[in-house]
Amino acid sequence: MARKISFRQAVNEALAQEMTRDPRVILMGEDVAGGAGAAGEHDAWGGPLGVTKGLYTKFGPTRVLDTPISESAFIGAAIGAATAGLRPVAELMFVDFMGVCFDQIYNQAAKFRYMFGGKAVTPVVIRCMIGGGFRAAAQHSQCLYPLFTHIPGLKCVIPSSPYEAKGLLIEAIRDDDPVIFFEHKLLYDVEEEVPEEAYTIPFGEANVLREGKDATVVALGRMVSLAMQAAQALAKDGISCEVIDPRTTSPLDADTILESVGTTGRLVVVDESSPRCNMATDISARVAQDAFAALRAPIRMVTPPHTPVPFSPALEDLYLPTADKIAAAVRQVMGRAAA
Amino acid sequence: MARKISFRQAVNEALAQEMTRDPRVILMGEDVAGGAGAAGEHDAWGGPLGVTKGLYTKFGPTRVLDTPISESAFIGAAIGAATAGLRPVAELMFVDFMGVCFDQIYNQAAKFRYMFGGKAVTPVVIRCMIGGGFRAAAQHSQCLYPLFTHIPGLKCVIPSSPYEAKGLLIEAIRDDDPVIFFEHKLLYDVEEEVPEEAYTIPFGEANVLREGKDATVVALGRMVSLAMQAAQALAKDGISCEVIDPRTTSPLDADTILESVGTTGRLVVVDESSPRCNMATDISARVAQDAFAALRAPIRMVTPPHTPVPFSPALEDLYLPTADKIAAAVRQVMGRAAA
Amino acid sequence: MLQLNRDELLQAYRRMRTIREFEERVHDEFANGAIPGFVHLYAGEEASAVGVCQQLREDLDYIASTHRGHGHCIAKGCDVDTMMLEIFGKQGGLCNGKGGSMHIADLDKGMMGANGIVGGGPPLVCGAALAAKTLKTGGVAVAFVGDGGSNQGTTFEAMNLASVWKLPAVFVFENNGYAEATASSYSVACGDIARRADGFGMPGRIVDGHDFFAVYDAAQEAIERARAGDGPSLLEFKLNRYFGHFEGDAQTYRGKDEVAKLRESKDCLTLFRRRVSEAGLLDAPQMDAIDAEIQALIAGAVAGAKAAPYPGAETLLTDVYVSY
Amino acid sequence: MLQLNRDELLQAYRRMRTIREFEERVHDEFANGAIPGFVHLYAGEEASAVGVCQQLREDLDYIASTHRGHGHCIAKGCDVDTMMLEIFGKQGGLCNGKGGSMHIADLDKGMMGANGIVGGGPPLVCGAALAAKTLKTGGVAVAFVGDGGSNQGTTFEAMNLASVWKLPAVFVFENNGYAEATASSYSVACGDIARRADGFGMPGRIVDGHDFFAVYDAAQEAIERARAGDGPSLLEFKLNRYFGHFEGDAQTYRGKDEVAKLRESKDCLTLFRRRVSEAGLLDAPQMDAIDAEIQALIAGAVAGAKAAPYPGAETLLTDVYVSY
Ligand SMILES: Cc1ncc(C[n+]2csc(CCOP(=O)(O)OP(=O)(O)O)c2C)c(N)n1
Ligand SMILES: Cc1ncc(C[n+]2csc(CCOP(=O)(O)OP(=O)(O)O)c2C)c(N)n1
Ligand SMILES: [Mg+2]
Ligand SMILES: [Mg+2]
Repeated sequence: MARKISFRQAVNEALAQEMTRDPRVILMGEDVAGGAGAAGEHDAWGGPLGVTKGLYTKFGPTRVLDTPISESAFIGAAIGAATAGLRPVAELMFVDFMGVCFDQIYNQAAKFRYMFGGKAVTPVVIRCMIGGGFRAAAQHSQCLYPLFTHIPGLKCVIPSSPYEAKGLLIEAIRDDDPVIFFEHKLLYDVEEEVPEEAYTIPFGEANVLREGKDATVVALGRMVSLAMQAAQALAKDGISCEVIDPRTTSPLDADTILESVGTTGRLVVVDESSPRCNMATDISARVAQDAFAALRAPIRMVTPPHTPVPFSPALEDLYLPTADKIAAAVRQVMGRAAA
Repeated sequence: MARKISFRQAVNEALAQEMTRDPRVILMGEDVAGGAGAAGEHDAWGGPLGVTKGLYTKFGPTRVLDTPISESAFIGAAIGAATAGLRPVAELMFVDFMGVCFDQIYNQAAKFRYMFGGKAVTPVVIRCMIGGGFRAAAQHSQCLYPLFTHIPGLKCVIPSSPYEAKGLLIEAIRDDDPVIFFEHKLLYDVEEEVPEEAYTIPFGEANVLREGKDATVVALGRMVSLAMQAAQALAKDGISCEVIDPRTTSPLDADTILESVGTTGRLVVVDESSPRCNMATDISARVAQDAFAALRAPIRMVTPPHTPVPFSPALEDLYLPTADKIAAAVRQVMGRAAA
Repeated sequence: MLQLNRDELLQAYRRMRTIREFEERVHDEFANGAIPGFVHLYAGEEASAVGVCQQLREDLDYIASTHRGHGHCIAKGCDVDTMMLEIFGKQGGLCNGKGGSMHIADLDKGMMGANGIVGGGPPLVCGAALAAKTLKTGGVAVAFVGDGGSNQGTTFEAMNLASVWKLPAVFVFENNGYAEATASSYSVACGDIARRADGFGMPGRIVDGHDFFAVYDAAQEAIERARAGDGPSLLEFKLNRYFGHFEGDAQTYRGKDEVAKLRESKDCLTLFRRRVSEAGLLDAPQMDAIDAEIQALIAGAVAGAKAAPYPGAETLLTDVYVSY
Repeated sequence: MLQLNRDELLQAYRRMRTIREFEERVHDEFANGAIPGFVHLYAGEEASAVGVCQQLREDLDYIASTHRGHGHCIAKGCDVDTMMLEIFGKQGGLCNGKGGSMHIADLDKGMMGANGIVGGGPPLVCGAALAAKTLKTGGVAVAFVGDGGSNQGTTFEAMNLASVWKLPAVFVFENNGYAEATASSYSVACGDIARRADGFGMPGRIVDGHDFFAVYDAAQEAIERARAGDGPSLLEFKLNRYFGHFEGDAQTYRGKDEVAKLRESKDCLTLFRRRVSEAGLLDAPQMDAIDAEIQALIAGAVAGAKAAPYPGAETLLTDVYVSY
């Protein structure tokens, strides 16, 4: 049965259902319960934004483990435990913190299987928050998924809605490879209909949210809803957009994008991450290589500028992509001046 | 006066000349001297491949500092010292080790100036080795410069020859921003004519090594000489390549590339880094956005496959781009079957 | 206590009071919705920042702070008006609105920044100390770290490096009992952080962090040791924070009335007042006058911040590199 | 010594000799140009790997190794033929030629891999220990770390985490005096690594790492403690490496005749032979026979590796993910 729940609840529910199904699934991270060793309530936090709240009460201290602020140790422990029979879900909190533990992710987890000649299985999920708009400034607002997507051996998942979050997270937990799961912090309060029962959304299958014939708009994470807004606005001007959410950047469902561009002949890629070597370039380049013949206009990338994320709300609003900027880019590839 | 010296000597000479010129330039890293606390020779190593050998003897222990294996601490110390009046050159050894200290680079050094409203100056250079072909396997053969290029606030330099290495390293040391300097380990023994006196090569100015009218080949680091080999081979078939070495990926001299494609109408990008979200995609996407009208054929990217770097020589040889693969890509964009 | 003259005592009191008042007002303004983002308040811990920084020179000595950085800023001499502008994200802020609370910094005052990364500061402090040593400035550098930050690899590494290089550095651990909602009794396996000093070849001391004078004395010893070229020290201050981890934290992990009791029995300002009064060094009216003065100062800072414009759009793209 | 029976003593000797012979032959073959890449040899340190691993179960207990991993592999029961194939980069190698010396691993034997990253192993060991604890397998996990690796933040963090979670883990520091060319007396600020144990809430011991029996006893205590659920321990073995940091290292940082003297006076195999002979537990001919047998074994492994083909081109693209 479907009922409306928030993105936050969807993540929580996915975790709870998988932990119930499989005793090898454990959770760890800083304050994923919250209150370890303290005088008051344990399970006080559920992470800084309350996403895992209640799971400690449900599953107890052997399944939900608070950690010291030692990301290398506990992310590495999740990885090591995955090679030794558990299926840990580790929370890195903000993706911005990857810099203190990246080695365990890209040199260890990502490479075990290859380096060991196919003999390792590392079913670990690393959850983290991404994105701007929270006025959280330069070290708590980054996306950084291009850095993970770059690394062979990792899978990268960017859910764009509550429904997507639940299905993709359950898939991630059941997947036998290391998966990085990027949750946009501005999506947590978004609600939509989500089935109560467990379900999975396969990796590497893009979601075509809207079919269209004039231009293909590929967007990730929170950008998907902005792309949909833009598409609606453009429809009023008679421009028909196909909106595609790749869901996973690694593996990437290039086929769906290439096919779409094959029809529309025009591509706009929307990516909230910094503009250099990001997913916008990745997808654009792929299309320029493999669907060139179909292209009827320059590809356009809608991204923030090449700057750190500013704190001031006035500046951050300018920094982030918006539906208007997306619509303007589509008009541009359509050869129409800004409306 | 120019004489032939190796890439290794060129780096050493650049360091020595800058350290002589400016007492604020110091060197630090694991075994950049080599032998600290040991019974035998100090200055025993000069790094694992002997690049800094002799500098300890020349400049003494206050200018050349061996460190414990604590990359976060000493890379961070170099960064902190840069904000406090020194101009440190820190050696990370293999770029593959960035995972244990990346935070200091991308969250601290790269962002200080922006976060602090323009009040910080962080003149630090981080040297590291990149690249495959050394049979050094998955954790000592990566390129990873796309990860640094992604980060606003960093400058990224990839010298392709001894001449380039000396001029770009001196520029890096004199630059007031954090600079990551990527040395391909297979280039160290390459020799060419290099002026004895100090000189600089500005950042963000691509080097056009060869002019041509049929196709533009952009290549980085060790790939530049392979691209030149390919261009020579292709010339015999009557295909005229323009070969461009961007020298720095951040800032990127997009203009030179766009102009060249404006003439040739065809682009091949050669990048030794893993294929997703890398420089090949970055440059290709830029061209597909800003020089689309000129493009007469699909862009082609020549990169390794999306796998970790294998150890076995047989596999590593297959993994790496070669002059043949580059030539084949050019033939492809020329619409000619493989010769 | 006896070593401080009247002016110094007044300055210490003034700075502690400034921090307290600053934080109480930021707390209110956050609750009002006037301040965006993540804000971590320092109220309750004032004796640490002031007891240490009062012995540092603005022009020579460096500190690196944490996410909980307002107090360290004020103690190191930063201007409260521009600080408040920064926290509001306004033009003319200490970082022109680009950093905010978590990245507030003032290199001109030797304040290397609050830090959004737990454990981000200690390596940087090694660098500032190395610069002082190499350039023979006579300066020292102090890392402020939390109990939670004491478990970060960067912190451990920095302590070892500081010892190996015999740097003029001090590692101050502000153990306020919690990292977010996690008790330090859980996360610091050895109990007292100071027990780690020996493993990094430096002396370590545990100090009552509510007691300005105890902090002052311990810091003096460590700073003098550093200045003399004898290497780094570790100080662990046991103290408490009065507000939540960040603004908005419901603090259900804390014991019932925990904070109320602390405010009552473990207030560094109350303790300071009592001590200097009993010793006849300062009298209450003097200090009350400072309180009033500071209240007006901070009220002015808040009013100024509220009235100020946001930074101009053109600043979005500046300060990325030295050239633009 | 008395607690080991004859078979166990023979096994210990056999494994130590296997490591020594393996490494001496790899040294030669590297010099001949038959082995590519970076190769770090374990000769001289055999008592550590074997003294510890002899008390571990292949099917249950885990170890994580370092770049200097051949000895740990052999001690944990890996097959020397497939190891040699791996080091030569040949088909059928333990990792099918994809890992090489620096990534040699055998999860089926609980060997989590050599590691190209100094400090890469300790966090992984926390994970294996956590799995054992959570799944109640009764297993333990051992991290081998060098003196250089003792200064890596990941190592410190892992020790603290292991204590916080009371994991069945042991941290073995193989202090061979050098990290590359840097002496541990320089890089470990506190002198002995074991002095750090207290700061992580665990017991620590210093042991003569050339003495198999001392290693065995210390490891037994730590492993039993771990298995009993009493948490992690730290062991520091003082020992020496006979070859350079990696093959090709000229070792000018070492004292004159340093290695020759060590081979003479600090050879764990010689020591072992003397001890068991003096105690009348094994006699020289028995051990000589093992030596001869092992020599043949390793010669066969080398010959096999030389003759073997390289992995097929199709394997370049496999083993990236479980699905391909
Ligand atoms: C590397 C990193 N991990 C986690 C966080 C999230 N975080 C911010 S503050 C904090 C707690 C810090 O506790 P402590 O060091 O004791 O400082 P306090 O807040 O008590 O002043 C955490 C976990 C972070 N900012 N950086
Ligand atoms: C993170 C990281 N930093 C540096 C290196 C380069 N490196 C490889 S081995 C080594 C020395 C290790 O010394 P130690 O831990 O004492 O082990 P030993 O070689 O003596 O066995 C160094 C610096 C590395 N592989 N990884
Ligand atoms: Mg705290
Ligand atoms: Mg060593």
